[in-house]
Amino acid sequence: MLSVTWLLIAVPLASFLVLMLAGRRADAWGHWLGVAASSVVALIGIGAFFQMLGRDAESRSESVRLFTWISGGDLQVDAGLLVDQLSLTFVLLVTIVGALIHVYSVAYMENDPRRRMFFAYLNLFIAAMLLLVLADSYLLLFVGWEGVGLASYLLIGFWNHKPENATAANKAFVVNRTGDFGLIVAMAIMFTQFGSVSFADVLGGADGASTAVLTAIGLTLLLAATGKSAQFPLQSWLGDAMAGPTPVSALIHAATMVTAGVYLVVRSGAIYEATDDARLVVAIVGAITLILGAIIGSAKDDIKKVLAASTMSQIGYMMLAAGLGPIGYIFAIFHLVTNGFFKAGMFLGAGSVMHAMKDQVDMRRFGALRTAMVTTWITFGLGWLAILGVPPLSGFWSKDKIIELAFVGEGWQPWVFGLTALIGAGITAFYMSRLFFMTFHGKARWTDEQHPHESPLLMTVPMMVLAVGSAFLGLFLAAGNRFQNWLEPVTGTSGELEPVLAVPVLITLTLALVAAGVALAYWMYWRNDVPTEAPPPSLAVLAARNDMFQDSVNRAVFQIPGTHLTRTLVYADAALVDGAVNKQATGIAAFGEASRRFQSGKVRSYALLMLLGFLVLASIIVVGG
Amino acid sequence: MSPVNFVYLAAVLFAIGAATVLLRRNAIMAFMGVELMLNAANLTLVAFSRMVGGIEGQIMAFFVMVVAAAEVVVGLAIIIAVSRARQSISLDEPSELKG
Amino acid sequence: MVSPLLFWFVAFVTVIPALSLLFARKPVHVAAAVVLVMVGLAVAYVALEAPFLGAVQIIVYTGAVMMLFLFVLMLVGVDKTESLKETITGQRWVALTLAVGLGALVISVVSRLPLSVNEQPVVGEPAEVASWLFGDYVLVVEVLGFVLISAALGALVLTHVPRLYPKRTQAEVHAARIAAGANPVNQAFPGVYARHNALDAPALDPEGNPIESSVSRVLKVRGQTIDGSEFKGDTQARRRELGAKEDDQ
Amino acid sequence: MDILTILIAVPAVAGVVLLTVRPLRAYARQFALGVAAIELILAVGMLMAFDRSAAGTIQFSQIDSWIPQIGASWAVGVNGIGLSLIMLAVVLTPLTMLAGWNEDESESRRAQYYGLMLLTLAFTVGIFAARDVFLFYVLFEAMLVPLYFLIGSFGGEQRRYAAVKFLIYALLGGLIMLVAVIALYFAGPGGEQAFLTANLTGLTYDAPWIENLLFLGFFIAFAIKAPIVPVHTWLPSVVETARAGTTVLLVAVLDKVGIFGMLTLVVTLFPGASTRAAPVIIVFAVFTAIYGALVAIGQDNMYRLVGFASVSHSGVMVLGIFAFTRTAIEGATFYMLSSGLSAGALFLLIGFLVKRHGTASVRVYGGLQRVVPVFAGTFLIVGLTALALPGTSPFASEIMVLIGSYEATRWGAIVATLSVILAALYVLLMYQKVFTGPTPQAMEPTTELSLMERVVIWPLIAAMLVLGFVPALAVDYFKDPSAAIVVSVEEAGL
Repeated sequence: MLSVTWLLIAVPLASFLVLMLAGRRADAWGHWLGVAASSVVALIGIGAFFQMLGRDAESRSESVRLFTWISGGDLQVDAGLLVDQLSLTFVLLVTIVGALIHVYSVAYMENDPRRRMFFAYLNLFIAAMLLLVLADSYLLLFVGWEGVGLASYLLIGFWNHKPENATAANKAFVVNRTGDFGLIVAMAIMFTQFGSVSFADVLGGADGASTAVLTAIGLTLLLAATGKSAQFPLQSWLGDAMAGPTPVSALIHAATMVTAGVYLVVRSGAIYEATDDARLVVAIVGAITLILGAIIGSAKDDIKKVLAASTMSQIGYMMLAAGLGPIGYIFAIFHLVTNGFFKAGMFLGAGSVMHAMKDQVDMRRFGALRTAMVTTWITFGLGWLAILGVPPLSGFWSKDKIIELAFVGEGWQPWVFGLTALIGAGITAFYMSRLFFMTFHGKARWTDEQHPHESPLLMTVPMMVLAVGSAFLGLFLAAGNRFQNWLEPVTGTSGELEPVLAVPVLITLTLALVAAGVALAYWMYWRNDVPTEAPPPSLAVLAARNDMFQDSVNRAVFQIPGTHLTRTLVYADAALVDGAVNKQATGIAAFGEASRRFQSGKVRSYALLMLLGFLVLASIIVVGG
Repeated sequence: MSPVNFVYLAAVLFAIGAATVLLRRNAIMAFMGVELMLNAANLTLVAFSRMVGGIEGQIMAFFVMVVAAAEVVVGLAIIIAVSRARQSISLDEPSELKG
Repeated sequence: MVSPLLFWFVAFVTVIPALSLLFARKPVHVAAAVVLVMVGLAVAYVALEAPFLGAVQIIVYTGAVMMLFLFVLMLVGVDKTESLKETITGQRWVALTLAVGLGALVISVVSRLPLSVNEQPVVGEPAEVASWLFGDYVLVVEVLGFVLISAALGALVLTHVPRLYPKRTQAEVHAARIAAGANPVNQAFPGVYARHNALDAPALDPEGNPIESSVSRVLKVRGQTIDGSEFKGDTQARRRELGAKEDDQ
Repeated sequence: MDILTILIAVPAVAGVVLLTVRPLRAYARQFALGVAAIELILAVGMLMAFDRSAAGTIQFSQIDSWIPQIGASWAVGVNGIGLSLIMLAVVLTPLTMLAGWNEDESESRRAQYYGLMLLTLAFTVGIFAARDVFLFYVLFEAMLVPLYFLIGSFGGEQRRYAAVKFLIYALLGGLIMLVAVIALYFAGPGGEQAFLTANLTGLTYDAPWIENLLFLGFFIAFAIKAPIVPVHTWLPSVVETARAGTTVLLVAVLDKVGIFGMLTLVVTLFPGASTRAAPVIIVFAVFTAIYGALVAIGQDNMYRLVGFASVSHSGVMVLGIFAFTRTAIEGATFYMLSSGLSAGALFLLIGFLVKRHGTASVRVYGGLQRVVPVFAGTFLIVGLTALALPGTSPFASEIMVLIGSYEATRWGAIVATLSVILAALYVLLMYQKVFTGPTPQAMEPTTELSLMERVVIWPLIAAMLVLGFVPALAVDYFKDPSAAIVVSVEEAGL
């Protein structure tokens, strides 16, 4: 199976092309083609996984060289795939979650006339995402990296007849591009330093390079990661990206694409290993984002935006973990996988709710949906418990381990990171419970013409599968350190780590904080009535509702100066640069006008000038000669 | 007395001719100035011919005379044509050369 | 060598009339003065061992060119005098300075040259000149022939005034007159038959009244006509006689 | 006669015939397209015959005496770079002819337009093939004549202004270059082949300032053509008013003459001065890349927007050339090709839009994606190539330039990379304003991309994708020439 890994990319890409080129003829069966393509890649992925399991741990990594891609000057880049434990983990996550969401979308998008295009874009996304994780060089990774950005752009703007959706799509693409800038610069540095941009050469040569160079590479890669993974300070696009159809939010903006930044950092582990500064920055970025996302999530009333903020926050956890070294990588990826399941499950649940509530997203208009939508309630509830970290559900095994790891280290770092992660867990419990209670419990706040009903099987079955995953995947993978053993050959290991506080104490503390968060939410949003109009906010809530003013900051720092700059430049180009040219022309014309006075048309003046000229020349010759 | 004095004389005549061209507005007068300049040149040619001892200078002067005769014919014809068209032969008037 | 007396004579005869080009007001005077210059130059040529050229100078310049100038002067208005007032600012002084400068430059250049004078020059006798012209320079002479012919043709073309309208026939002239309201009948001629058959007397109509239009307008303006009516009485007297006779019959 | 001479002569003769022979006017389009097709076939034949393993040497070389008194020769020949640019010209010309097929105009004007296009093609091929500096100069200037009429006679209201501006700019550059060409003659070996580039390469100069001045003379002319800020202002005026076909030829092909000249004349003839000037030129190039992109963002007129975008791209190309690394130079050369295809396709698409609604102002448009999805999709794909999406040839070339020049100029490369972000802004903002949002009433009757239009655009897209996935198809032609340039610069630097 490993030798046909290229099919993983080729199949969905071919499906995308067929769906695009077939046009309206494919409207009848296009979505099933999309589902088939994603299912086939899921099967190939699973096949490859079992084939790899059959090998020794050492020989599980395999490179597949496809063809020479760019061969320009000293830059030689092959299109090649790197299949190892890390990339295969992602392949499984992407293909399985992807296939489930494809199935879900068949029902969710049933009434959309452009359903075929939707599936085409989803397939494009799958292809690009798999290219991203399977690439064996940074440059090829970049192709997938921008490819998922493109798919994300297309899907966020899927309903682009609404101007705000089109703007959101643009915003996502441009912010991502800002991150990509970092990746390009990183590749430039790598090429200058190592003469290559393939993982093998760069990561293999990292030992011999100077720390300054590696720090520069680390920081620029981090910039790329923050863009793609919606980390501080490039987090602003994710909330707006919820304008896309909900399955997209589930697949791209929760489970897979946004985690690519974590993948990039983990994949470049060898570089971060060698540079403490860059690693520290990664951890700081993660810590900031996890708190930021949690706070924002607590104040939003839009169910999808709460989940988006939650995604940001959870990826913050992963980043924080990735900033902690090899053992952190493993749990970053572990959390990434579990988060992929329960977050996708919850997004699909949210989609199911919206489906039932005629696309209402305001949680203040929900309430008491438990009875109307039992399956959704159960599956969502499992996801909720999982993200809270309630044992023995998935989140407990991944997130709590990250909190533990955050307490590892010396000096101020364990205390700052650890407490941040700990407090983040409490806030997470609060806002996720708030979401859950506001939606499914309390009093019904919907209007009469809405008739909540359970979604069709095509939608609920994927939700059930994901819920099962949310519940038991963590336990399954954590048992006997399965996941750790699986990934260690790729990420390396950093031996036994001892947190500054004892592990049982940490677990107790975490659970206590989670319980407190749940209790607070219960008291505020289940026991008490929730007003259907948001109450006038306090300053803190206002800030959180406005995404901590990130858009205002962006507007003040980039957009408004940028707009002024471009306007000024446009004006200056016309008035100054072009103006200078025209001024010159005017000057020449004025000179001509002045010299016209000599051209009086009077023969005698001309004769006079001729004689003068002759005399001057002759004198020069006579005197000079 | 050396024939070179005739060259000086020719220089004086040439200067007078040039000044005439520059100063007189009447086209015929200016034209006469041109003729005077031509003659001054001829005088130079002949004087130098005498000094060198050959005859080529005289031949040259002869040619100048012939060409000058032709030139006078055409020039005066032009003056007549202009005077018919404009009722004037002042050099200051035809300002179509004005740029 | 040239006699100094001859040189100074030539100098005066040329320079002083030449100055009239600058200062004389009437073009005719100038033309006459330039004739004198040309003659002076002819003398100079002879003095410089170029007798043929001197003759040609007289023939061509005084005889042909300057006469042509005079003709043209007459054509364009011989009585015009030109104001010497300068119209272009600064032209006069700059021009004079430049002209003096030009002369000075040439003189200074020539005076600095080391010039020797050949003691045995070839004398420009007609035969000598002819042998050169029709020997070495025959091609040039032929070309000059073309030049002269072209110049002659050019002068013809330039002075030729094309007919602006086609020539009118007699019939057309007549028709135009009638159209303009002229009397198609012959006008009466002046003079009273057998009494005063001269141009100064108007003709008489059958009534015996004078026809004023028959007398030349010019004579009338000059007051050189006589009153036709004086013949009227005479005529009537005669008619009475005749009429009476007829009445008698 | 050699193939290159034929390639120059066929469109030149055909153009003159079309302009002069009256009965042909009724069939001007068919005739011109036929000639362009013959040209394309001939060029493809030449491409087949080209020995790729010796891409660095001049092939199909022909040197005949032309004006031996001043040492000018009719010397033509191509290496890999010249060949690929000739291919670009002969591919784009028939496509632009097809794109303007249904233009509503009188027969005589049509004949004039197509005749001028053929002449332009002839001069362009000649320039890319010229191996003689004097011949190059003559063609460089002669090209202005058909272009002047193409801009000045066909297009929008301001076309006369634009044409005169273009002419003055180009002539100014050309005359400065003429001075340098003459001076070069005296610096060179003289004789009957004094202007052959081969004879002028590797000269030693009495003093560095002589070489510097010569360098400057050539460089300014090419900088105007490229164009580089601040001598770029003719470009927006021209693209705003000229017909889409003219614009495509001008921006996609003829602007490349500037970059081509820098690469094959400036750097090759004056490697010493080029090295000395490189730091300054890189500053200008990087500034151009950013400035063009920023101004593009603020444009309302789509033609101007793409015009400024291509100004920005020229900045990147010049950066690549003057970084003097093999990767960057190959990237810059490849970028000429890619950006020519990309900008050409974009201009054609905007032309199609303008034909439907009569204006290039984005303010008028909106919500077209719902009405004409194929058009929108095609536009988006072409737009994505313009913002260098990975997998397209502009990306492969741009990344080569950026990565390759980092070694030579760290900050230059980093700042130039910012233009990548800005490219996303101007392309996507344009797409957003034109194709997304609610559909205004006036946009409802917009017609979908016609078959003819698809035939024009889709091959360009296909070419960009193929070259994006297998850049070697083109880059192999640039390897040896680029290596030679780097070697010559390194030798001069020692």
